[in-house]
Amino acid sequence: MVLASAYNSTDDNAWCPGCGNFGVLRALKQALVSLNLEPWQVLMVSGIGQAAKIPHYLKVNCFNGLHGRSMPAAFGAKMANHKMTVIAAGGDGDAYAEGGNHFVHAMRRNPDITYLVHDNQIYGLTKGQASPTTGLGTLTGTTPFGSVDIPESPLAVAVAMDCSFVARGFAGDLEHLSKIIGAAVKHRGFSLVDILQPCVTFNKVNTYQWYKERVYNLDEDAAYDPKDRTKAFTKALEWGDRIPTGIIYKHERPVFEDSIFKPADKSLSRQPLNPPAPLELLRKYA
Amino acid sequence: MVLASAYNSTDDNAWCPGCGNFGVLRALKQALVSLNLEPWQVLMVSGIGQAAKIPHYLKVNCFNGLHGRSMPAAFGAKMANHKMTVIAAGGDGDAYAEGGNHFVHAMRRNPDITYLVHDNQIYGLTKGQASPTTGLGTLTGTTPFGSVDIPESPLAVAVAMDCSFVARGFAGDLEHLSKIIGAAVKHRGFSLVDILQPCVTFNKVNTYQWYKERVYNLDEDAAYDPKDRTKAFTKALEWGDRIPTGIIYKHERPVFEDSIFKPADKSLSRQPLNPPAPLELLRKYA
Amino acid sequence: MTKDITVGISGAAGMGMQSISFTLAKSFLRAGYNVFVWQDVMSRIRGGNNTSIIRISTSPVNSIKESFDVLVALDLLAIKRNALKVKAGGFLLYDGEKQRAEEPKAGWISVPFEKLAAEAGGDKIMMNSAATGAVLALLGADVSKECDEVIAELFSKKGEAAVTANLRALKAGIAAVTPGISGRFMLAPTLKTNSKNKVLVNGSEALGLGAVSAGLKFYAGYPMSPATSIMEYVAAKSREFGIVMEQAEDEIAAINMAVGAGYGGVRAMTCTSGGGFALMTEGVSLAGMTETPVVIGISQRPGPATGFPTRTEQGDLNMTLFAGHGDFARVILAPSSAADGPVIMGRAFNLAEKYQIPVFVLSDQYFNDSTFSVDLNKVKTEPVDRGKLLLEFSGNYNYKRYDLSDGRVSARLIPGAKDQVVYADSDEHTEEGHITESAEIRLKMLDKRAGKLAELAKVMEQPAYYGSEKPEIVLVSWGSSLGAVTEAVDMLNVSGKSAGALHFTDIWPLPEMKPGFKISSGLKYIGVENNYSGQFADIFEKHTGIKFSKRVLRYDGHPLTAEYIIRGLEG
Amino acid sequence: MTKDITVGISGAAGMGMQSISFTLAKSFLRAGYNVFVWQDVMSRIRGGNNTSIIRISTSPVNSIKESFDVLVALDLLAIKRNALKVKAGGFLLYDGEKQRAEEPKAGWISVPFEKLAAEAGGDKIMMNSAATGAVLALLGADVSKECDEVIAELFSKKGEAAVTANLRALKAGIAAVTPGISGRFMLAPTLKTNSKNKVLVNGSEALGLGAVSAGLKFYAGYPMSPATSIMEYVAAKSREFGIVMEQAEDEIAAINMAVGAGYGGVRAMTCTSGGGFALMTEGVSLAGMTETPVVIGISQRPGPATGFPTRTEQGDLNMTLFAGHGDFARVILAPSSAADGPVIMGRAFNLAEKYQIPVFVLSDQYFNDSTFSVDLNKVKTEPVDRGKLLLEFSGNYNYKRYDLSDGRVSARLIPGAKDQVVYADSDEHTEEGHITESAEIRLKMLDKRAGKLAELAKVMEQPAYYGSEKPEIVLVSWGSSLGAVTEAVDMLNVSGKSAGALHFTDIWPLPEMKPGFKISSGLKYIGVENNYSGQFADIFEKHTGIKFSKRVLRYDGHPLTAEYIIRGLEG
Ligand SMILES: Cc1ncc(C[n+]2csc(CCOP(=O)(O)OP(=O)(O)O)c2C)c(N)n1
Ligand SMILES: Cc1ncc(C[n+]2csc(CCOP(=O)(O)OP(=O)(O)O)c2C)c(N)n1
Ligand code: SF4
Ligand code: SF4
Ligand SMILES: [Mg+2]
Ligand SMILES: [Mg+2]
Repeated sequence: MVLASAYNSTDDNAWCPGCGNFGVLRALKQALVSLNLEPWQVLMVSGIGQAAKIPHYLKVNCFNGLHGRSMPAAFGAKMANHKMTVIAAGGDGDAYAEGGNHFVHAMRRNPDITYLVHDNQIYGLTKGQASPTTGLGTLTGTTPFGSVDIPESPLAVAVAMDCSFVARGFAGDLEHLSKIIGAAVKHRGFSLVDILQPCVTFNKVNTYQWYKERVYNLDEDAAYDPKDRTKAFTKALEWGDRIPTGIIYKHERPVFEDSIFKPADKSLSRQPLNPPAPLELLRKYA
Repeated sequence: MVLASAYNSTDDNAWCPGCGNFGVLRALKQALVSLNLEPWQVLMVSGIGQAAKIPHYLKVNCFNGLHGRSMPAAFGAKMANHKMTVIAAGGDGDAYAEGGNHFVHAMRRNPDITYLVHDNQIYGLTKGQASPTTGLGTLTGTTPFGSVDIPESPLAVAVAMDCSFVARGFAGDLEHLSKIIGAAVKHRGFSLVDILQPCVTFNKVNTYQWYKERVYNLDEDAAYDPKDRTKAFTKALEWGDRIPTGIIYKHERPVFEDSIFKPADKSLSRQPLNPPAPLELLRKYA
Repeated sequence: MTKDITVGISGAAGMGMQSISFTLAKSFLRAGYNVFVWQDVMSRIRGGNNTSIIRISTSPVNSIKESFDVLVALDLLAIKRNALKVKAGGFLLYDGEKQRAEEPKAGWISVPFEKLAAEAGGDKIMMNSAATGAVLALLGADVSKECDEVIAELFSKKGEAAVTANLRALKAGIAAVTPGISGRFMLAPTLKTNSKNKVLVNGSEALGLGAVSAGLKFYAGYPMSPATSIMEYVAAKSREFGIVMEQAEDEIAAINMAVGAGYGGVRAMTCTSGGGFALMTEGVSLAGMTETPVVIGISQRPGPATGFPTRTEQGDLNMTLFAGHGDFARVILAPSSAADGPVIMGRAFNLAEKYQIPVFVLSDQYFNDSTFSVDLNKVKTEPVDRGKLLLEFSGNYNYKRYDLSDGRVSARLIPGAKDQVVYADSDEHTEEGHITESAEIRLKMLDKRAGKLAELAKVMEQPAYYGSEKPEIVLVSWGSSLGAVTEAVDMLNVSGKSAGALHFTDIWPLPEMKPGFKISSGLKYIGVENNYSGQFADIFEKHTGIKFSKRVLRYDGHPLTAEYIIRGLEG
Repeated sequence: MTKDITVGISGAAGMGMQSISFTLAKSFLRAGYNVFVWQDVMSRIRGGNNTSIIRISTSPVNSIKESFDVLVALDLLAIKRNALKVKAGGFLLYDGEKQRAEEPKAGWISVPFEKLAAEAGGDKIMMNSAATGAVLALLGADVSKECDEVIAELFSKKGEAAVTANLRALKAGIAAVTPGISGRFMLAPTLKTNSKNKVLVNGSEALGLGAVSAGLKFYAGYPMSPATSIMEYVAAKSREFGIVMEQAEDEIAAINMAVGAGYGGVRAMTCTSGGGFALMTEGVSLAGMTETPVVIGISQRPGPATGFPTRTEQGDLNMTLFAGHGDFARVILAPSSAADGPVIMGRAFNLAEKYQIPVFVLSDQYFNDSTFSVDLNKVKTEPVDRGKLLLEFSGNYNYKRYDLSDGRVSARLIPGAKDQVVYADSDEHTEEGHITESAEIRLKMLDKRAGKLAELAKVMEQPAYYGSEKPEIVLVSWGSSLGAVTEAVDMLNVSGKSAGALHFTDIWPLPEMKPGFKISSGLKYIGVENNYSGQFADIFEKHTGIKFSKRVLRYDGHPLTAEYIIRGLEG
């Protein structure tokens, strides 16, 4: 039995008091504990942003790389350590702007990686510019006359890419979020969890209150079948008075690692190198 | 009346005999002629690849930039010349791999640009590696044991991004393709035309024959309503025995330029600079 | 009587240190002093420890001092991290009722900021006005009229009540300092008329307004400290001056948009910091190959990778010089102070268009985030010169974008000209702009593009020389370090060591050097830079053949100061 | 009797020039000759004009000649573009029945390739075997047995009939050359035993197999000529040797994947060319900051931008040296010939892991696409040394990734070790790998990372010296130009000018130099490079203080040749 305290980090937390990121941190810890994983079995990869600092605030293996590049770094780290639980994390700018291309292509590969996107609909660390999910008309540092680019629905894109697990969480609902994260980690294949995460400093529109008035728990709707792609697409686009949280789309698809490793294989990083001799390879050119 | 010959280029054509690109070239010329546009009124921007050479083979203004970067270069050129007809072109690798992020964000902005993607499901210029649209299991230079990453449906992604005009053409059907391109150029807003374009040299799977056996003309189906987003999503995903060509999704959305320019405005590049004096700006800091 | 005072305002991010420093700086500026403010900040939105450092002087200042005459410590961490930086005889102002952790030392003065704010009838945040008042009291100078005005302007949008309450808090702060200590520093008086035509502007604003006044019409960028504020400046002005400003999805998009707009015929710019610029390097090469004018601002911060994101360094010069594959001409300019903004940006756009090349403006966090006193009478400007730009071209589809017949710069026709088309090409190309496989054309085109450098070297400006006419040592420096270096020269000359500073704002290509001072035997050259290896020193040595006898380098994230340079010369 | 013959095979892309050159090269190799093949190609899939240039010699050759003894022209354009390159006394073989445009000149021999192919019972493509035969006839040497074997191997997968028909076409081609001309060049005989242990391998294959034999376990890349073939080699071998190979969506993904895998604990590599590398530079900085081993292959081609995509240049050295923002240590190696593949790649991975840095392997189109004769007895190898790599670490969550207590390289624990976690961080960080704001730690960490360079300089290898013991001139060169430079030295020494070549494969950091020849007064140094400005020459001058009296530079997309160098020395 792993205790939650096993995950405690001594690193000084740099988030603003009241930030939604704290909810994500708590939910993630709870999910890892419920999965009975030890800190050393977990490898987190993150980008740059307020959200991307999260691995420092739990005790896990961590590659805190570049802004927007968590996906490829996570893929490389996973291929070297496919027996480990790999979780990537970052903000909405990190994931959908700078990292937009990697996000799309990670879904094509379907490695067994969970991606937590702390979606505060704003750039936090750089002090309040528009992100790809910022609502139309929003005033930000770079959109002083209101944002004119329509917000992306990452969930709809994920369904369009046939991502094998697509969910939305809310940082203000610890229990549900922790369940969603747990399910995402357990799911074999690429899992996206887009998390509504209030930024109390820079996003004065999408507040806790704003989200609370809108979110509902889709997982409680027994009639909803997350395997139906068309329905999932419609559900993914639902955004207004009602915003669904929970598992929007989920299905089984071949996992990237399975095209390479056999079930009994150790992680590559723990296998002996055993390279062929150069002469052996050269002799083929006689 | 503009004649097709007005568009003739003297530049030596570097495509393989029989390549689907010739069909695209012919259809594009025909569309421009039918729109009665003079060569100097048209500005093409392309990336790098076999497809991306197309502006050299007609006579138009042309910025032939970097692999994957036609979208941002086209955006910049359009903002400087919003009264011109701007068309971007490139291959499937150019558009959906190297340029994947720009593709997604161009749709958010919705500038009045038409994007022709010559989708041969392979990297032509670099001699036959997998592209984002290469079918599962295909043997290529980089997938000698069969491609394992699922092919992207660019049309589905475009619908998910609420792209204002989404169509598929086939290089083997000149008349239909030319109509589609014409409609795309006429449409105000961002238009994607993904064009099935046989690569006779490197793609031995998706041949003229293969496509011909599968494509059908959706535009002839009076019952199909391209404004219905959910239906469009399903249609965009149709790929197998039957492959729809024609306009998959189309609707009106605010166009980026309209947030900046008034209808009477000349193109920025043709307005006098008239910058404010530095002292005028500095005095505000007294 | 003191002529030069340094005040630190320290506290957690979000506490409002910048509003205190702004109020103080503006008040003293209007009273006729010279002021300079630097922000020493952590990468945090709330919490941590940030310090605004304000220097107030009777003579011009463009750099900071390392220690404080007065420190306002708004929380315990501020005391912990900064108390030792207070000079002997200096004061630390803190709210003893709230920050009780330590035994107060000599010079620590408790002022109950929070209580004063509450009494003034405002909420906690008004403690900033109380703190401002306490500082005013210590500095003795009569700037209360100016300060009242500044506070009134600052809070006017929050309503009359806010103004009155803040003014009350200000007075309470002034009164809270006991008479014996009050006025202790007694700043030497200046003439208020000195303030005529003086403004307070930070480096980012100076670059932003420089660009706007140079005719910027297209800006695309991606947020990155310390460059974001340039973009936000341009965004705010975009409607008024008809500029298209768009936040790109990434830096690659930003540079390609700007190059597209440059091809399209407008003055285009993008700004970023080192990490973002790394992503732009292919785009730089594109501008080089297509001969497209574009201005790229690089606001440096310490690397590698994410590095020390809110600190300063001049560490990206080598990368800027060699960014992009292949050989082509480029220009690098580095402003020395905010006053340079208009002329540097004006020249950047002119050089970009006249030579059809990418031009870099290299600043840094110290420059961008510092607030300078700028004398409007001394601001140089540069008239717009768009070079060989054409809107029409006679004939019928006969224009050649890369015509080789008229030197290295071909006439640049803007697309949309009747009966002409304009081909720009990232492949090696013919005069018409079509892809070529000819080795012969390749040679000519490469000579054309790269050969512009020699022509540019003739129009680059001489370094500024400051100091002794017959120096024993010459400090060689560039960009934002001018203030610190000239101050070091003054200190050296005062101490009897004959010194001068040769300071560069035109970094690449270097002009043929006309030193501006008498070269004597035994003259020593010292490279002074805010980076690890002395990147400019390497370029200078190669260009001039002169070897530095020493390099004074700083790379701990802090800016160069006169004290640091003097220590470095001694050490 | 001729000892050194150059044969050009020219035609449109898709006509099969490479299969002719392959057959010839392999046949002569097996017969005991040294062979070298370079591909001079356009950026086309079909059409245009490409030439395979084969050199056959009794002594070792690693470079090409500029003119041909024999040219096989498979179409009209091939004649047009190459006829003038045929030496006086040389021959041009063409199919006069098909290519009738010009009046044949002296030395033009019509061989009806297509007809011979048809008669041999095959389809048109068999004209390649007929052409091969015609060349064999001219060269006189008895290699027909070897050639039969090679053809049999080549066509065996197409079935017995294809083999027989091709052999028939070959014989017909031999017979078609009239006796008086046949054997005109009469290549000097060699011993077939010379061919023992000799293989024919191109540069890309050499790098690919070098990496695989060094224990490569992860490769990510994005196609870009001339680097794509390295990726395709690794892909083909991935199953057999348990390598994860993935085509990335772009170069940024590729480098970040490789760095992620390097952190993850396996030997990881990515390869690209200049334009793709420009996109990787931020990732390079990431490797520098996180101290992650990674090997980056850069196969240069002429820039800027898309440039001259299928041609050659050594123009990306500066970019490689300064790629990425901030200061950190890196290594640059540049192989001289395919025989270097294993040792260079072995050293690259060892240095990357021992010093926990990015290591670059800089080649070029000339290197990657050329086929070298490699003597297996002379192939050096390098045993695997993974440096301070740990799989376990005793204690309980007490491991520090950036421990400062043991010099500049900290022990590198691989994630997944029981009761330990490994933090790698792109921000400035503490020993534990957490984000820090401390200037003091910043200084220590930067000294740690950048200071590795001085340690590396001690282990870098001396340049190879070739030529006169007491030279009057020394050619200084690097990487792929070894063959051309040593040949130039031979030519100079034969002509009575005492010359030597100082050739570098270890490019950065440069080792302390032990020249390997006697330095005489009046000794002249000449920089020889395949680029516009002499990028290595600059580095060499700075490092050694030696000034070049001349730089022989080539930047028209063609490789350096001995003739070009000699002309350059004279000009
Ligand atoms: C290449 C690069 N570009 C830009 C930045 C600056 N930057 C750091 S975080 C960030 C965006 C932060 O927004 P988001 O990803 O939504 O994270 P949040 O802070 O909101 O959690 C940016 C633009 C960077 N570090 N690197
Ligand atoms: C940054 C960069 N990476 C890679 C390349 C090499 N490259 C040129 S075209 C191309 C892909 C071609 O495929 P596609 O875009 O589908 O066009 P096609 O040739 O099939 O029409 C690649 C990888 C490049 N020019 N620039
Ligand atoms: S800025 Fe916003 S997202 Fe960042 S820590 Fe503060 S509240 Fe959270
Ligand atoms: S390689 Fe394929 S896509 Fe390219 S020109 Fe040839 S047939 Fe067309
Ligand atoms: Mg965010
Ligand atoms: Mg393609």
